[in-house]
Amino acid sequence: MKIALSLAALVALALAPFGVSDYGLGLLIGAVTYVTLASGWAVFSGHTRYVSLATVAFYGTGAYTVAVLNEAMPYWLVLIVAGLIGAAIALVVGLSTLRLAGVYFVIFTFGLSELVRQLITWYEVNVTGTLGRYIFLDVSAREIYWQMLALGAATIALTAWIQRHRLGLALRVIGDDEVVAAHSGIPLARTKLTAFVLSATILTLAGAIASPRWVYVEPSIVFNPTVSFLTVIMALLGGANRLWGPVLGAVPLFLAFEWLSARFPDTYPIFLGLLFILVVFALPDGILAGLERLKTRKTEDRA
Amino acid sequence: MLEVTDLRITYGKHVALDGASISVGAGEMVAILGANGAGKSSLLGAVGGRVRPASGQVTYKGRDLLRLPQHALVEEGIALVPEGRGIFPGLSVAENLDLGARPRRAKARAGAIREQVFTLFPKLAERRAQIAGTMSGGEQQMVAIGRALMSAPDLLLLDEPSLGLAPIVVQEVFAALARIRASGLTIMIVEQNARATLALADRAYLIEAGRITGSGPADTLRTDPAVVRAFLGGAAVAES
Amino acid sequence: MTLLAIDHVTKRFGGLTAVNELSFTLAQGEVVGLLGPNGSGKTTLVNLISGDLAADGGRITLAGETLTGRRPDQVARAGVARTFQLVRILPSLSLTENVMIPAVFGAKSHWGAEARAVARDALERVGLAGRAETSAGALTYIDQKRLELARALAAEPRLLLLDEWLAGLNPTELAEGIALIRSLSESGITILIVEHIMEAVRALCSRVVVMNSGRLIADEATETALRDPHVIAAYLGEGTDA
Amino acid sequence: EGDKVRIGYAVARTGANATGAGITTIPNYELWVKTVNAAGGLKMPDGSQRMIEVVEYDNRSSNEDLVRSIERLASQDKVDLILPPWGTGPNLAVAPLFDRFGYPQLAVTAVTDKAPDFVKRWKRSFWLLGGGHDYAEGLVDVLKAARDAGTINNKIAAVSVADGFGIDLISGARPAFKQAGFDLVYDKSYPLGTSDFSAILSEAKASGADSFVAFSYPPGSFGMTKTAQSMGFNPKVFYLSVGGAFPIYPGIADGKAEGVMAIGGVNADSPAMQEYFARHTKEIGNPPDSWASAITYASLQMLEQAVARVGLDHEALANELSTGSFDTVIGTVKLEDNQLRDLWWVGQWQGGAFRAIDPADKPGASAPIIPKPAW
Amino acid sequence: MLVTTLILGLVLGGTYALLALGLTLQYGISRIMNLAYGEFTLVSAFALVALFKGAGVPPLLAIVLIAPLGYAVGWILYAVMMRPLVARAGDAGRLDVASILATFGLMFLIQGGLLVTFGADFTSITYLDQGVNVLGVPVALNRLIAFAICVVAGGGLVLALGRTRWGLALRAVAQTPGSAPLVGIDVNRVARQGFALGTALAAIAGASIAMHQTFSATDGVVFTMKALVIVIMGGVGNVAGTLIAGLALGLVETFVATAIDPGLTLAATFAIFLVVLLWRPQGLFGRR
Ligand SMILES: Nc1ncnc2c1ncn2[C@@H]1O[C@H](COP(=O)(O)OP(=O)(O)OP(=O)(O)O)[C@@H](O)[C@H]1O
Ligand SMILES: Nc1ncnc2c1ncn2[C@@H]1O[C@H](COP(=O)(O)OP(=O)(O)OP(=O)(O)O)[C@@H](O)[C@H]1O
Ligand SMILES: CC(C)C[C@H](N)C(=O)O
Ligand SMILES: [Mg+2]
Ligand SMILES: [Mg+2]
Repeated sequence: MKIALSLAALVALALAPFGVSDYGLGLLIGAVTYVTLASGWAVFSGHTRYVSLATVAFYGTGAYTVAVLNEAMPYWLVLIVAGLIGAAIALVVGLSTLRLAGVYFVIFTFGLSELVRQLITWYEVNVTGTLGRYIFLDVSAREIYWQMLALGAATIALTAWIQRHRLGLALRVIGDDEVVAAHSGIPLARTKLTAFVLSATILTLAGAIASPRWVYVEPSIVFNPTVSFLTVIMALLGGANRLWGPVLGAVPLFLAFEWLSARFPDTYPIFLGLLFILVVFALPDGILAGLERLKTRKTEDRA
Repeated sequence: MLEVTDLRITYGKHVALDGASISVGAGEMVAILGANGAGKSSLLGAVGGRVRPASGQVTYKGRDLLRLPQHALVEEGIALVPEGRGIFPGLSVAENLDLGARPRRAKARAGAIREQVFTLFPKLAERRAQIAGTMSGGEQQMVAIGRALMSAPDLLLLDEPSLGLAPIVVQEVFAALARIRASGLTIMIVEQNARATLALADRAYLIEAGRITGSGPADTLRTDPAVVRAFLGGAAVAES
Repeated sequence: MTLLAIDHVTKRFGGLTAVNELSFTLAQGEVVGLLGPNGSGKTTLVNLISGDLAADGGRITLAGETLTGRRPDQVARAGVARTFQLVRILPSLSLTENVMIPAVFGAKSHWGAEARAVARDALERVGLAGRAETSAGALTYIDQKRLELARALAAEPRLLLLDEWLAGLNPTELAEGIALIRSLSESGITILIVEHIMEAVRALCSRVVVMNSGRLIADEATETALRDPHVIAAYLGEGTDA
Repeated sequence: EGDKVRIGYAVARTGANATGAGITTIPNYELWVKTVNAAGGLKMPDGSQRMIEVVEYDNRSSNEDLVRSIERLASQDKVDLILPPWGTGPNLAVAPLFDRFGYPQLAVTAVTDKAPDFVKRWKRSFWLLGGGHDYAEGLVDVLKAARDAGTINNKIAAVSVADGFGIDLISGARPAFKQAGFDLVYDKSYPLGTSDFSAILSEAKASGADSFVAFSYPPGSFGMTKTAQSMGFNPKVFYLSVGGAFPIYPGIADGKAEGVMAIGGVNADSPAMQEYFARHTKEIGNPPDSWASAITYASLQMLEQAVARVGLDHEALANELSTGSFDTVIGTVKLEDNQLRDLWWVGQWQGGAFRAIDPADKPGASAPIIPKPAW
Repeated sequence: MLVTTLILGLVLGGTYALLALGLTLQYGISRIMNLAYGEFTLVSAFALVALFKGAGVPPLLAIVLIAPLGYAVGWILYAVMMRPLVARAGDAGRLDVASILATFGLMFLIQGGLLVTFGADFTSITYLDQGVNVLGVPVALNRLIAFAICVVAGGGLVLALGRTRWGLALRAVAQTPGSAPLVGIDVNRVARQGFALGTALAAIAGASIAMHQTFSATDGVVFTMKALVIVIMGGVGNVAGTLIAGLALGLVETFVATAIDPGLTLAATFAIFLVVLLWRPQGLFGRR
């Protein structure tokens, strides 16, 4: 039943570009991109509670790969290569962060994104001698949307599968108590790495898919840390450890951003900040948990 | 000196303590006995300010304790050694003890009390500079008890103080409790080592499933067949 | 047949040698007590066996297989389960889920209904079957200890390490606990018990190993050890309550 | 309703680009709209006038948001005209959209050597601020003249900010310096976001160069000025890029801006320019910067005049912008191959005003002051 | 040259360390992961400029006025906004999440307010800009002042935390807030003090930044992240660690800028940071 509903929604979403303006399509792309990012992020961070700020390192790497390779090979091949690069980086990063916990991990991943950005900048400046790169690809907004939608749907399906699978249980236990996890026979390193690489590959692909929309790419544009922050915030706001949590965080927040900034171009950060604080206070465990609480209260009232 | 009336403690829907009333006189040592989950720790926690009761009253020297926040009770002269010890694992042993001596009345006497604690637990003197969290389980229990003593309390609340201590240390702790009592300290103790406890205590309360089901002088209870069966473990210790 | 062999194992923390050239063995099916004053190195040894700590010297083997140098999860899958001196449960998960974990990830790796069945069995053995679906955080300290034991059992271990698992039980409960451990032993599990309650040690262990300051000071039959003047002086004290 | 002209833009109000946009772009857009509306509105070919109504979004300095905002302006709000965002990257990012929706794009605040290619790719795009090479070569002209006159030595110390802009300039400058026979004794880039320049400047000072050249952004330009002052670094030529021509610069230099060179410049003596400065100061509260501000304003005047001639039809407008000539605050403008080539490359603070000094043969050029007076 | 590098590096490091001191208190003691930290410093920087340009108050005097104001603001903010979060959070992980989310909103709120009030322009003042000769190296006086403030504030804090009863109580709360009431410590009060003191330090840092650096209303995130990197590198809640990490970063940046390539300064900053964490996952002086 739930699966059927999800599939129906997916079909409806896939058909949506035929009924909306270019702007509508832009909105859809934006929303789906953030849903993908937040859900992809949660594949690793949702249960393990390792808050990663490396999102943009992968997202940007995806975009950069396209920028570097788009004239050298066919688009689909570029996407595959991007995914592989993302996975490879994630493996190295994952291996090096295994000993880090809590806020140390958070800031490490932030530092890592910045390091990547600085090194690419330095490389381009000193070796290639140019900084900006162009992506003149003939990918229409619709195609970008469908690709992103497919990636987003695949991410959610993957999450659902993981939750029902040993990997999901292992991640949850790791999130609760790593010592217990280890003594129960869970291989910590392998489990964390698997999830991290999966998550990173999704994030990298998202960057690769989105990049043709930007045309001009340079490190300060594609490695913009705001993306990492927004992703975390959206996932946490919705409820990072639930299947639909990231969706419920990403879509409203994205729309709120959009609406407020259009409505109050000068003062919207103030409203947004207030709204945000309000939500945090009103819905302590995220939007999804809030909704569920509301639902149980209703059923209890009826009973 | 301490009056607990009609105390009710709930955790969500679960009722841990249901209308318990006890009283402890000045200088008395009172033991609380009961099975696991009976509500002993909840009762002690409520007196020590750790647990907020749903209803009831706790008065100490005529003051309503429930109106005070937990941290204020230390100034009132109440020290709690909770279940799970509640030490500062990141600080050194010496710092843990110093923190115990925060109340005004303890500051002046801190040096002398520290000596007493070190006599009781020589290990602590030896390991003053060690980070408390890296001590063994029993050693940490010593830190917890030592720290409570450092506050020069007039009411000492002990939740299973002998837990995890080697037999030789348990004997020392009980011997020390006997000495401390002699100096007029009031003690409320939850302990599974009922035999040793009753040997020392003046009175005891029995608590079952959240209710007080019996009480009396320790001497009487020690020979009460029902108590022996439930708390002193009749059969298992045949040789005594 | 020797199941566990501790062979000249040493562990240092800075200047402190917590375990010092320690050697003893455990035969298959044996229940042995590990005694010693506070801070003598018992928990450290348990941590060394279970892979939480890496030894600075010596070797630990389980049925001939070397454990030293292995990670905790590898040791767990090799058939060693443990409880912790300070209980470690997952408060946000239900009892069943808590106990399922080693059933899923342990040596046998069950899944789905099978894992649940293993979990239910284990809960039943410790007497918690009735509360299988409550969340572990709501249990009392003692019940949490039970839960921890159930979790260890669900791993279907060959060797069980109990670190003061009986501490804090009242006499009635203690009797129950002893019976429970005995039943485990009867089902063939080898058990190493760290305990300060002599009553329990007497009831369960035919043999004890006694440590002091990281060294072995006795490895003999329980009754002999408990009368050993060294053991009395270092550990039991004169007014032995045992 | 049909009697208003709806003009939209999506410029950075927040984020990294907010500062640049807040100084150069937004004030001019606002000033222009205000001026036009105060005069009764935009003139149409039929002589009627229509008031301007603005639709504005914040692109949050993110190209993703920027792209979406432009789509919104074009497909949702269906505005009559769209004004471009601030910065090279953002202008490139929206170029395909302007092209697809057919809007003319008057890319002002974009410095790129690739403009000729872009013009071919996007027929309705116009590039008005030149390329990195132009500015670099202009600077070389100035330095060469001074060296040949014996005023400065042959050594140059150059630093560049590590982003597209800085790199474009330094990579244009290197060959130009070399060709002119200069010795580039110090040549380093520094990352965007650098806030401490003590180390860089003490190296530059130690290099013995008479000319210090910084291809920098405002925070760097300001930081280097202050650091140079506090460490007593007094090169004979002190050249900065973005920020050097900002109205706040003399204040930052503690009133000692005299002789500092920077990118851009205006003909400070032209009455049109003086009137523009006065109006900007009055309406916005502070004077414009002396480089891209005037050009931004000029681009709007071009648009205004083109509309008056051919109306709002995008194709006709693009055509007119491409071929017509316009009367603006920077003088008469006529684009060559959709690019504005008649620009000032180097300016210098002289007597409290930032004056253009290169091309030296362009009418209105002032003579450079070299060596710069000590701080 | 080496002396130059050393002195310039230390002075730069001092400004970094000063920036991070407040954050280490707010996160280390009060457990609030304050993403709006940089905005706090900015508000103070703008306040200093406004006082200086608007009312002619000399910046050094302005700092003396701003610091207690910062304390008061921090105090109120903790009581009104953070306290409820702490009360409902239970464990540290959940408090991290709650405070990240809440202060993220606060960050927008303050940034928006600054943009509306001060616009997006670069702001800067000229004050005590002259070079002072330190062992033959010219250093701007205002930076030297920032360095001095850092040494005084940082050193004072190290002493106060390490040697006084008040400091011991603060550390106790920092490490195990759950146990603190057992020894009569009012956790709420101590956490509020820590947060307010952190805000006061943020205000001092912001004011000193205004004296020596150009800034704009959108710079907050940069400050926050720089401070965070330093705090983490030093070990959460460890003031001495923060000081050392800040100085180390300053030295590394200056060394890389002079000896290798200024283009790699930020890369070096992050590389050093990552290497330190790989070597010591709990920061230089952090405890696990
Ligand atoms: N934090 C809590 N949340 C929910 N239930 C709790 C909590 N603490 C205690 N309880 C419940 O309250 C009851 C009484 O607990 P309490 O800890 O007071 O018992 P106790 O007599 O001290 O037992 P023990 O001997 O096991 O320490 C138990 O049933 C327990 O499950
Ligand atoms: N991480 C550590 N760092 C420093 N010292 C440690 C560490 N872990 C344990 N120790 C010390 O090693 C010694 C042995 O500790 P261990 O926990 O093994 O004792 P134990 O025999 O289990 O004692 P108990 O019966 O009290 O639980 C103790 O003195 C303890 O303080
Ligand atoms: C106007 C210029 C300062 C814009 C700059 N070239 C940029 O890259 O954004
Ligand atoms: Mg209890
Ligand atoms: Mg132990």
